[in-house]
Amino acid sequence: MTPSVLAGLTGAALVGLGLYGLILHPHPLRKLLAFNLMGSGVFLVFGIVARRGAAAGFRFDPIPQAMVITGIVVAFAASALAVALILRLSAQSGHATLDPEAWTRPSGEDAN
Amino acid sequence: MNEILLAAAGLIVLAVAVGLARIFRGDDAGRLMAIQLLGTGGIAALLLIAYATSVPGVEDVALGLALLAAFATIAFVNLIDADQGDAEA
Amino acid sequence: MSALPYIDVGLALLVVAVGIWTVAARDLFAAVIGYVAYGLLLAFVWIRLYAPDVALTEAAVGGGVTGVLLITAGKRLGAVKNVAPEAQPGLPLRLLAGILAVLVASALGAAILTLPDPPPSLAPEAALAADGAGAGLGNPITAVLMSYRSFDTMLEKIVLILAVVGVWSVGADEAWGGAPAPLRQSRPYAPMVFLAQMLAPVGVLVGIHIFWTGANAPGGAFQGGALLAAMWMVTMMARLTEPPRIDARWLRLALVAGPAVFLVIGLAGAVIAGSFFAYPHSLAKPIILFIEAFMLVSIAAALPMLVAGPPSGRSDQ
Amino acid sequence: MITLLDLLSIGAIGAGTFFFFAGTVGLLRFPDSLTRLHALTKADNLGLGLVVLGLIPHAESALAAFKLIVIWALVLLSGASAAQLIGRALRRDRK
Repeated sequence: MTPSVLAGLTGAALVGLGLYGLILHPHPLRKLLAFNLMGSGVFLVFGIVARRGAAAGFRFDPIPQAMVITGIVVAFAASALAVALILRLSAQSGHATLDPEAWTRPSGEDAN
Repeated sequence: MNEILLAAAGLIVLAVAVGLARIFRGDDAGRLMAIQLLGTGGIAALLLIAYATSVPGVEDVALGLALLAAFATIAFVNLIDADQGDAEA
Repeated sequence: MSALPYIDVGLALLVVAVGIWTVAARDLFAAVIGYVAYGLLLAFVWIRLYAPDVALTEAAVGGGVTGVLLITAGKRLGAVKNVAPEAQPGLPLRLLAGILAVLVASALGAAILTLPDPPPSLAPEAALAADGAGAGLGNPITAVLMSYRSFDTMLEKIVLILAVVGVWSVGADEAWGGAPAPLRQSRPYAPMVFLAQMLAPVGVLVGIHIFWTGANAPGGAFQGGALLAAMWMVTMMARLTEPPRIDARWLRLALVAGPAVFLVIGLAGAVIAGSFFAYPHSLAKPIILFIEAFMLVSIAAALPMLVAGPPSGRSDQ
Repeated sequence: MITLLDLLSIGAIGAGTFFFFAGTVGLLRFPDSLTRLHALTKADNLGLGLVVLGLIPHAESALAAFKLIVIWALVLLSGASAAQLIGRALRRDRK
C-alpha cells in the first residue's frame, strides 16, 4: 500500500466522520468543526491525485496542490462567515442552537 | 543513516501519540501540555523524516510550525484564564 | 527493512483517532484542542505526500487560525461547554447517521482503490504554461497559482474580501464603523506580553522570508500571509495592539490591495499580450513577486479581521 | 561508511528520542499538573535540542543549519513562556 493510497483512505474515513458529526451535533460550532473535518478529508482525497500524477517529470502534480491551497483558504473564509452568523443568531435569540423549536419560546424575543 | 533517522522519527511519533492520551482523559491544562508535546515532537519528527526522504525546504515549514505552536498556546491560555477576572501582575 | 511504512500507518491511525476525538469530545474546548492537533498531524501527512506548501497552509490556516477562530467564538458565545443533554439526538438518528457516514466513506474509499493507473494529469500542460508565462519560478506550485490558474487565485482573494464584508455586515447596526471586540478582555500576564513581544518580530521576519522564497522553494504569499496574520493576532491577544476600527482607511486599502493589483495587471496582460494575465517573458518573475507582495498584505489583513469578527459597539464606550 | 560525525549525530538523536519518551512518561505518570509541566518542558525542549544538534551536520547549507537553531530557540522561548502561563492558570484555579 503506497503512502498516497493510505492518505486517500484516511481522507475517506475523515469525510465519513465529519458527516456523522455534522448531522448529529446539536451545538452549531461543533457542527462547523465537523464540517471542517469533512473538508480536510476531501482535500486529502483530492490531494492524493497530486502525488500520483508524476507524469511530466514532477515529483508531484502541482495543479491539485495549488487548488488545495486555494481551497483551504476559502474554507477558512467560509468558516469565519459561519461563525459570525452563529454569534449574531445567538445574540438575537439568546439560544446557542439551531433547534427551530427554540425560536417559538418566549425567551427568544427579549434580545436586541 | 537514513534508516536511523526514520527509526528515531517513528519512536518520537510513538511517544507523542502515547502522550496524546492526555487529550482524551485529563483536564484542560493537561490537554494543553499534550498539544505542546505534539508540537515539539512533531517538529522533531518532521525534520527527521524530511531529512531522510529529502523533501526540499522543510526548515521553513518547521519554522512556521514552531511559530504556530506558540500562537495556538497563547490562544488556549487566553481561553483558560481570561474569564477569571483581571490579572494581578 | 524500512520504518517508513510503519510511520505512515501510525500517522494515518493517529489522524483518524484525533478526528474521532474532535467529533466525540464532550465539550467544545476539548474538541477544538483536538482540531488543532489534527491540523498539525495532517500537515505531516502532506509532508509525506511531498507537498510542503500544502502542509504549511494546512498547519497555519487549517489548524492554527481556524482553531483560534473557533475558541474565540466559543468564548463569546459563552457556551464553551456543550448544550443541554436533552438536545442530544436519539439512538435511531445516531444509527442512521452512522450508516450514512460509513456508506459515504466506503464509497470514497472504493473509488480511491480503483483509480486508473497511470493517472490522468494536467501536469504536462501546466508545465508548458508555466514555462511559457511563469519562467524563472523554481516552485511549480507558485507558477500554477500565479500563472496557469491565475484567475482562481485572484477570485479566491476576492472571496476573502467578500467574507470580511459578510462578517462585518452581520454586526449590530449601531456598531457599524467601530472596532471589533478585543481578543482578550482582561490585562494579560507579563510572560504573555514578553512572549508576544519576542515572537512577533521574528514571526514577521519568517513570514516575509517564506513569501520571498516561495518563488523557488516551498512557501509563497498564502503561507507567509497566514504567518503574518498569526503574528498580528498574537499581539492582539497580548493586548499590545487593539483591533482597528473597520472604517479605517488603511485597513480597507490593505484588504483590497492584493486583488486590485492582480486585476489591474491581469487586464493589462489582456490588452498588451492578448490574454488575461499574460505578460512579457523576461518580466514574469518580478511581476509575479510584485503581485504576491500585495496579496501578502491583503491576506495578513483579512485573516485577523475574520477572526476578530464583526464590530462591537461595547468596546469603544 | 559511518564517519565520526555520523556517530555523533546518531548519539544526539538517540538521546533526543529518549527525552521525548521521558516527557511522555512524565506527562502520563506524574501525579499532578505542576509536576507534569516540569516533565514536559524540560524533556521536550532537550529532546528537540538534541535532535536539532544531530541534524545540523546533515544540513544542506549554513543557512539551513542556522534555521534549525532558530527553530529550537523559538520552541524554547514559547515552551518556557507557556509553562509560566499554564502554571499561573493552575495556581489561580487552586485558590
